[in-house]
Amino acid sequence: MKYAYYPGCSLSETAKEFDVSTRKALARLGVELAEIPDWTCCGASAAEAVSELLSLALPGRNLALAGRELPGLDVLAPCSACYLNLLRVEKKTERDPDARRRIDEALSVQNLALPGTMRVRHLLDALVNDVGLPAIAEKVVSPLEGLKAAPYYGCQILRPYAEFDDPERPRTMALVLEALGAEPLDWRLSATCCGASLMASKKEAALPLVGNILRAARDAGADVVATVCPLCQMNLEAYQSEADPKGPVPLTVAYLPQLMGLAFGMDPEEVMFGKNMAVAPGFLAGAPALA
Amino acid sequence: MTATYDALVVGAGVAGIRSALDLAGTGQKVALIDHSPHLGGLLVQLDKQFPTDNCGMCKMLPLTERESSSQFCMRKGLFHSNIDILLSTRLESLEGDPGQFHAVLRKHASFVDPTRCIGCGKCAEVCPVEVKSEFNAGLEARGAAHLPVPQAIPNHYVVDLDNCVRCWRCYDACPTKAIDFKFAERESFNILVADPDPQTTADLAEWLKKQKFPIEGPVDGNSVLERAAEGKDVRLLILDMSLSDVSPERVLSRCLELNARLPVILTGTPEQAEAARLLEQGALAFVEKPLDRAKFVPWLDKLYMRIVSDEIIEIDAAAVVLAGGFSCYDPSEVADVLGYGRSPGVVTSLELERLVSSTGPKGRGLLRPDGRPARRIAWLQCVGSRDLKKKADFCSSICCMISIKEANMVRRLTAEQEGGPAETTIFSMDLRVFGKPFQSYLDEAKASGTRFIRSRIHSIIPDPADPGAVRVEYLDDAGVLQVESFDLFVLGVGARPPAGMNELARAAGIETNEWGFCKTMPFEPARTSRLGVFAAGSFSGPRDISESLVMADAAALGASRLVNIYAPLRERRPQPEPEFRDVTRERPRVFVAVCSSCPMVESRLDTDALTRRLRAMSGVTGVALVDRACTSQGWDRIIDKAREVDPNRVVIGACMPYAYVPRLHELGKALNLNPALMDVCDVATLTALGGDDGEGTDSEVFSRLRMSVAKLLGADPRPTAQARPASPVALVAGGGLAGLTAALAVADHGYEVHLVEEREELGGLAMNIRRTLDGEDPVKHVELLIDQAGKHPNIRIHTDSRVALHLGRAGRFFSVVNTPDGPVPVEHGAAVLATGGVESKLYEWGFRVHKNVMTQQELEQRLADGTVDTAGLNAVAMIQCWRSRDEERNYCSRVCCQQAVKNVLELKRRRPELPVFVFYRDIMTYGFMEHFYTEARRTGAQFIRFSPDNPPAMEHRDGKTIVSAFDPVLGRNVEVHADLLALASGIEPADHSEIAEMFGVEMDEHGFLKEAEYKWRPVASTKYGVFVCGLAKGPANMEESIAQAQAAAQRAVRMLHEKHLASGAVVAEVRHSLCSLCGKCIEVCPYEARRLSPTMDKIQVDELLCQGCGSCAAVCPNSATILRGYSDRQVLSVIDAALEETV
Amino acid sequence: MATSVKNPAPQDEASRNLKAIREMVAACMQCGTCTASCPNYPSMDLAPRRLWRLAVMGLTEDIFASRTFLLCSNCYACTLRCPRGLPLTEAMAALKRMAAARETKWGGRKTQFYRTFLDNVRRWGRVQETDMMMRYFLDMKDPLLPLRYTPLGFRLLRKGKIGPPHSAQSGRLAGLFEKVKEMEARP
Amino acid sequence: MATTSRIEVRQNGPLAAIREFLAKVLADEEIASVMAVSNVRGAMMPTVVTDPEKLSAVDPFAPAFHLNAARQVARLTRGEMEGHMAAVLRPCEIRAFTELVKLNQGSPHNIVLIGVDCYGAYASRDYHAMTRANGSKSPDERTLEFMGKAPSGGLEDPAATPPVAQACRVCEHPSPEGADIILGLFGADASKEMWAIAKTPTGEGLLNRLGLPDADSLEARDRAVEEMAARRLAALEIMNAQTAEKISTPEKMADYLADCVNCYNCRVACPVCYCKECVFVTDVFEHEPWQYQGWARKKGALRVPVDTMFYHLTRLAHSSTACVGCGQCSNACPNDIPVMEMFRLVGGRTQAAFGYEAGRDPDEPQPLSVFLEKELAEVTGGVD
Repeated sequence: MKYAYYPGCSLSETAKEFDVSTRKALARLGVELAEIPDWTCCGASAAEAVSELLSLALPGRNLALAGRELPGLDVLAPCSACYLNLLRVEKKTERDPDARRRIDEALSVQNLALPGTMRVRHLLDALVNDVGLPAIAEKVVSPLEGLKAAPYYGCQILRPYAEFDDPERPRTMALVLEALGAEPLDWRLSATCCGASLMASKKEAALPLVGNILRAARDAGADVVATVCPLCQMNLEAYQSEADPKGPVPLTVAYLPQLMGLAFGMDPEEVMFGKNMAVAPGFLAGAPALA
Repeated sequence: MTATYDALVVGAGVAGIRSALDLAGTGQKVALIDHSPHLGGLLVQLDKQFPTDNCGMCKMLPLTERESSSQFCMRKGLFHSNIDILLSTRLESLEGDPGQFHAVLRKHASFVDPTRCIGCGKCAEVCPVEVKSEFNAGLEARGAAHLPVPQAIPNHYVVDLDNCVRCWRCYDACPTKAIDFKFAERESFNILVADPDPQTTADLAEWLKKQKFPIEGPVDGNSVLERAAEGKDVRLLILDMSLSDVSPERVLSRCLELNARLPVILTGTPEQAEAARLLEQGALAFVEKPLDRAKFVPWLDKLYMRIVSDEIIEIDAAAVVLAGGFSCYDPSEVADVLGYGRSPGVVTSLELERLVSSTGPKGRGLLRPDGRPARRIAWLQCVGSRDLKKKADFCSSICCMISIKEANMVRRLTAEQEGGPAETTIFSMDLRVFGKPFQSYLDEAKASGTRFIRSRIHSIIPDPADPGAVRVEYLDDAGVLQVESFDLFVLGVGARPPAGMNELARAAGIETNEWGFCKTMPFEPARTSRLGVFAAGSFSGPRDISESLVMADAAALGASRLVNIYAPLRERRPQPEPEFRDVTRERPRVFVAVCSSCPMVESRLDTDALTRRLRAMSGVTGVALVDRACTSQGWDRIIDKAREVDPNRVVIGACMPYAYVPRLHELGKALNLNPALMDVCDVATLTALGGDDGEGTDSEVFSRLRMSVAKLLGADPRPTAQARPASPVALVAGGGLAGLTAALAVADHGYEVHLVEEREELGGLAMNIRRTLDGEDPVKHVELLIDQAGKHPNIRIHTDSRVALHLGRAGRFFSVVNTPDGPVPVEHGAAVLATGGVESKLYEWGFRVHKNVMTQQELEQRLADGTVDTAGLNAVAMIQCWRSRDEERNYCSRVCCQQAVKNVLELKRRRPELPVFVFYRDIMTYGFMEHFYTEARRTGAQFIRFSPDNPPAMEHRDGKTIVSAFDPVLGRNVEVHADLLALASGIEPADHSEIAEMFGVEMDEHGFLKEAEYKWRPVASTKYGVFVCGLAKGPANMEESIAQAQAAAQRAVRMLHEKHLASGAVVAEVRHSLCSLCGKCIEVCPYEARRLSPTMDKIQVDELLCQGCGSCAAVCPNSATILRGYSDRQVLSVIDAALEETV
Repeated sequence: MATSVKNPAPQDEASRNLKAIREMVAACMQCGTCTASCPNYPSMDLAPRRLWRLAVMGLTEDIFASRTFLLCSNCYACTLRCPRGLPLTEAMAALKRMAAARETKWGGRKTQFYRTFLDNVRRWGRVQETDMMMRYFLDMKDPLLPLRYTPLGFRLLRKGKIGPPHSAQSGRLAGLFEKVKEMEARP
Repeated sequence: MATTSRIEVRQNGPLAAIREFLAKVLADEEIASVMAVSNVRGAMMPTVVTDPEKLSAVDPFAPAFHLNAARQVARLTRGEMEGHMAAVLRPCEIRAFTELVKLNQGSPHNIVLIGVDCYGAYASRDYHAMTRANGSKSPDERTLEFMGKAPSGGLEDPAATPPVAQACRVCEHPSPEGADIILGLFGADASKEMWAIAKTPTGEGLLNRLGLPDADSLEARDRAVEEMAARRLAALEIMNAQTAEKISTPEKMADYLADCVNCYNCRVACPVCYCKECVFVTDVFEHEPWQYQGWARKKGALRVPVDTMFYHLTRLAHSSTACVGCGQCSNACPNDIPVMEMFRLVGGRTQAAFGYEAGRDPDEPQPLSVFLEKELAEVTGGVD
């Protein structure tokens, strides 16, 4: 199993732990990741707000690179925004030949062109549908027993393209958590917005959203909120005291592959728990698997 | 053997029943089938209907055959000598042409012998299976052995094999051995295994040892072929794909050639892909190898039971009516956020109907999931309707009214609770109350306290503060986000094509439309894409009961027209009217025949003592025990014994009175005795119910038989009077679309029709319409009708004429038509009033003062004839509901929104950038017209909602009209400077006062001709024998008018068909010498069959209208009014007989 | 907001530019599902339903006077739930683009974040978050703004999550940005 | 109604005054006849008077009540009539007539109802005993004597010799509210004056034409009516309680009716039993000999006549909603069965169940002729 890997900007800077844990967890599952050489920013949510063509050309460049350098491989993106931007190119060009023509024209300045077929995958999609739950369970050496994990999916891996999960009531991450031996919680805000980049541009609008999510997770009895998006992770871990000042202790927020690493018997430092900004005291010592 | 029918009706819901009754009523033999094990379709689950808030299905009783069925509740069943009912039966294929269809039906076995089942319920008690009860909408569990609906008559348990776990407990528990799983026949069910691998045969032999199936094999392909050719008895062939000497394909095709019904099971590895092809060629199933014993054995055993128990029935029919109904959208089938299936407080509208029903799930009722009373109940409209995401760019038409009705039901049910009725809230976008009485129904609901909120709730979540409740957020009209909690949230689920629609469409060879409903032809709303196959009810689109029945009548008319054309091809023997001897002067001689084969009779009844006691009864001259009375031999024995006794009264004690009643006619013929002097008494149920030890059974049975004897002793032996046949002529008043359609339809049945039109030209209002929303040309259609009517040998057209005199009663009317050539007298049996309506023209808002103001219809015409040039326009405004749905005309004109959408699309087609503004209250694009509304929105036309208390204001300045109105979405006023203003003026009734008085029919509060009953008798006027259709009855679009006209024609044909205008045997009569003329009986008669004579000295009963319900007899203090067949003496002596055995 | 709208959908240039957006949302039936689904509705000055109504009516100035569309966090909840299947999140993005274009032309800082972000991308090839935020604060010309993010900055620094820009892909995208600009300038 | 006139009583006493008043009525151009109780051959019977001379025998205040004249009034008004008839009636007669009108048995159109303030009357048996014992008194004297005693309420004491009939003792409707004109006695000094009170436009028209002097305040009468009604209601409650106990089970009821001989007098006397022919005398109850034998066999001993209980129950079913409590049933019973008591109890309860009161309002439909969805909630549990 091999993918063209697109880590995206966040994973190479503020979310290094996501990148590292993803690589390690997938390696343990026998999945090979070939990083797209010379990849550049996908435009995040900003490009779309400035130029439509740019919002397609930026991710298009990366797909073109993948197509040229790593032909035939599905492109795997762990970050939600990157995933959606790349996927949008795949979807738009499928039904709109004019869009493809325009992207190709823009890319032509770098002597690049979109490959004939593209297949963009998200980490969760790959885990559940390619690797499969039994294979994950098989690698578990320290089951996360008794760990109440609130899966948090965010938005853009679910919507607008419902590729691999229910856009309102997703369940794939819960399945993975279950395979890790944890107890996934069925809580109502697992797919609601965390405010995304509004946290940077309109903080006062985003904070209540984060507060709601944290409270709901706590109310559901979560020991940890599991994420698959650097922006979600950042919003949920870095603003806890501002968004939910009444929250008693930090609520642990961790990337799913970090939890996978723990269940696979890796040392917390191996999956860079040191970089997490919200880890409840004793979290890593609490559950047997985390001891 | 192939049975021959005139028509096959598929679907026995209310529309199918109606079509079947229509056809049966005109003497046609009908096969009525339904895939479910009960009659009545969805309606068995609904107790009350809008807008009357009661059931009212009994209003259709006049269509049944009352003499032979003593039927009193249409929800309980259907009995008609011309209708054969086949339940659990599906249409498999339909070959042939109109007039000569050949249908193959598959009747799924219920495994319960209805002649033996006594409804004791023991099978259901012991059944370990728990599956969702269909009847209670999944709110309750049922066993595999279960009673499909509680109220049917006859009502037998059935075994649902698909869910059966083969424990056979029901078989053991059945006291009458009514359940038959064909255990004994297994030994002769030869299974031939053609598999080169000998292990397969060995395995099967081992696995199926217990079942004792004879297994033979392994055999090679050639020997299979040999055996098939020899006609050896092989009941099932297991054919492995690896067969090598002959290809499996060849084996299969050859075997099926020799025996088309041979069940062949393919086995093989999953990779053997050619299996799929063989399945298409007629193999029954493909089973993957290696065979899994735990799965294969039960599967094969069930397959065996199906093979030997299911019936294939082949029938010939001249025409087919499809009445497959619709199914309710399942909100759990797609990912959804409405909490359905997650929050128990979220239910569908169908589930709510069950929750408030007295036969609803036990222990539920109107409670919150936590058991507290539900005090705050909300409905959400458009769940699965008007939703492109759910592939439903249509409006389900009925849900708004259903929710209002349910709110009424809830309020009534909770009225006595502390704090008064529960709070009811309906969330909707447009409230589609487009039926004639619907607006006032809505007004009443508002007045009674139901809240209506314009919002489409997007998600329903558990209330964090109150775990038993759910919470919603919505935007109110001011754009403010509101948060509210409810105890129950009802999803007003939309309509979907019926389950199994694709299979049915394929079997019937019909096309479906974009949304999966049956496709119908322009201007022929009941015609499907296949000639001779008609669509009734909601099969071609969601409709309420009233319109479904109209469509059922129209479909029946189409079918009967066809049958009529092909009638000469078929042998049709008119049944001679039997005449019975007059036994008035004879002393009563009662013959009692008791069937001794009823399952429990022998074990529980002392038959000798019974015979003795019966013989001792005064008036009883003969008693006989008859073996198996239900068989024809048994029946012959009854006749023989009766001949010996020569009785003038006959009592038959057996099971299933309803099954025997029709046979009494036979007996009547054999004994030359009026069947009214015979009675069937159910002794089977009594014997079964008499407790485990049969204690008291003897006296119960005796008492019951004694009651029957007493009843017959008191029966009035006078023969019923014979009446004259109906005049085979119809008078149709009104020569517009509806009148022409009705006239042609009646005339095609061979009856003479007088078509009377006031104006000099035929055609009516439809001639003003240039194009329908679907793009059809109405004028061409109407011109065709005019041409056909002109050439029709049975139609006499009187234009420039009026009906000047109308006398008589149903079947025998006499009218005079004043024509330019002088008066023409017409004796006719029925009349159809299609006197039309008018586009209302009210001279306000600048209409007729400013030349840029016109009605929508004028706009359409002027766009067509070029007098409005779109190039010169800068903006167009339209105002809907101009004088509709207000105090003065409190009904929706229903066509105006369609008209507006049509004009918007036309304007936008010509000039896409032209600003068009539509001011509206609710857009009433019900049904598939919603699609055009979506289109109109898409063109960029702006729809601005106004509320009736703040209507748009208007001002005329410099040749422009300035319309201003408050836009609730924007929260401010919008001012439109329009070059052209189109007003949706609505439909008004023509002046019907003269025609109403002449024909003695009533007008409703709006001035339209009133229906006898809006829901159940939608084209009958308040006078029997006079029918109404088209705009005369209320606003309708062309398709609807056509359907109504055909329905009215159907009713008229049925009336004209009457060979004798006799009424049922059970009708009321007045003994004038006793009558004090107090008039109480007139007031209580629900069928308006009674009146004071014009000379004021007699109460008269219209025997055709009288349904024998007995209300009059109950209210009459001194039995001056009596019910024929139920005299006081008779009833008193029956009571007496019943009490005889008590202390 | 003005009390009355005269002649909705005027034929001026600005509203012509809205044409694409109008077409996207034309089939709207004002059911309000979008607003009720929007997580950021409480912070918005105009309900999305009303925003679409303004768009349909071509009331450009009202739209751009509001910050509703800037508060769209691209969660796609409205797009998912709209019973008419309208691409509402895309329409929001289109409004953001229009606003950005207007601000480039006439000034304004509402869309500054997006522009700063992309500028960062153009410069570095991959986003350099420290650099990007610093520039954003500068561009916003709001002395208090950085203070709101200072604690976070320290924490990020402490966790080693931010650092000086990497320059490996620096300038890699300049040509692409130019080309896109050129293509978009075509009539 | 505005018009209240004074009928002056001069030395010839109230009877002369009322005869004079009726003479004026009869003289009115619209009035063709006067119906009132007269002394006919020594008996007090309703008469239709057209000759003013004959008014000398009229005595609407006589304490005799041999029949409820509602049936006769109904018969007289059913169909075409020449001119109007003024009928002087007791309150219970007017109320019974109202019921009969609802049943299409009579017409209110050509009749002027003159109701008398009713102190009640003696049971026929008592009245006859009194006349026999006191033969020397003239009928007028007896009436005047009664009018003297009655206002105190003393005649309502069961110990009085004799008291007024039981039905009158529990009659809560002494004032003829349904009349066009009330002949007011209550609270008046009958030796000085009486009142004629118009209650309807018809009554007012007639009264105005009679040219009588206006009356002063009617306060005294209102007070008297109130007191009487209260007194009688109290008596009614006691009577109902006693009756309820007596017929609380079928067994007890059979005892109650044990003396009934199926003479059906009560039915004949009942003003609201309006059937042309009672079902109990039709073929319905012509039983066959073998039926009697069968019943006898079953019970061992069969009381004949049969159907006694059935008869009374049927009459309760048919007539209790229309019962006005006039007491003629008891008056007619040869064996002193307290039929009235039973009807007042059952009738009171059935009427209350439907919110109905017999004779109260001509426009109030009879309970069984209308169907209200929510009625009898206590029976249906409020669920239909």
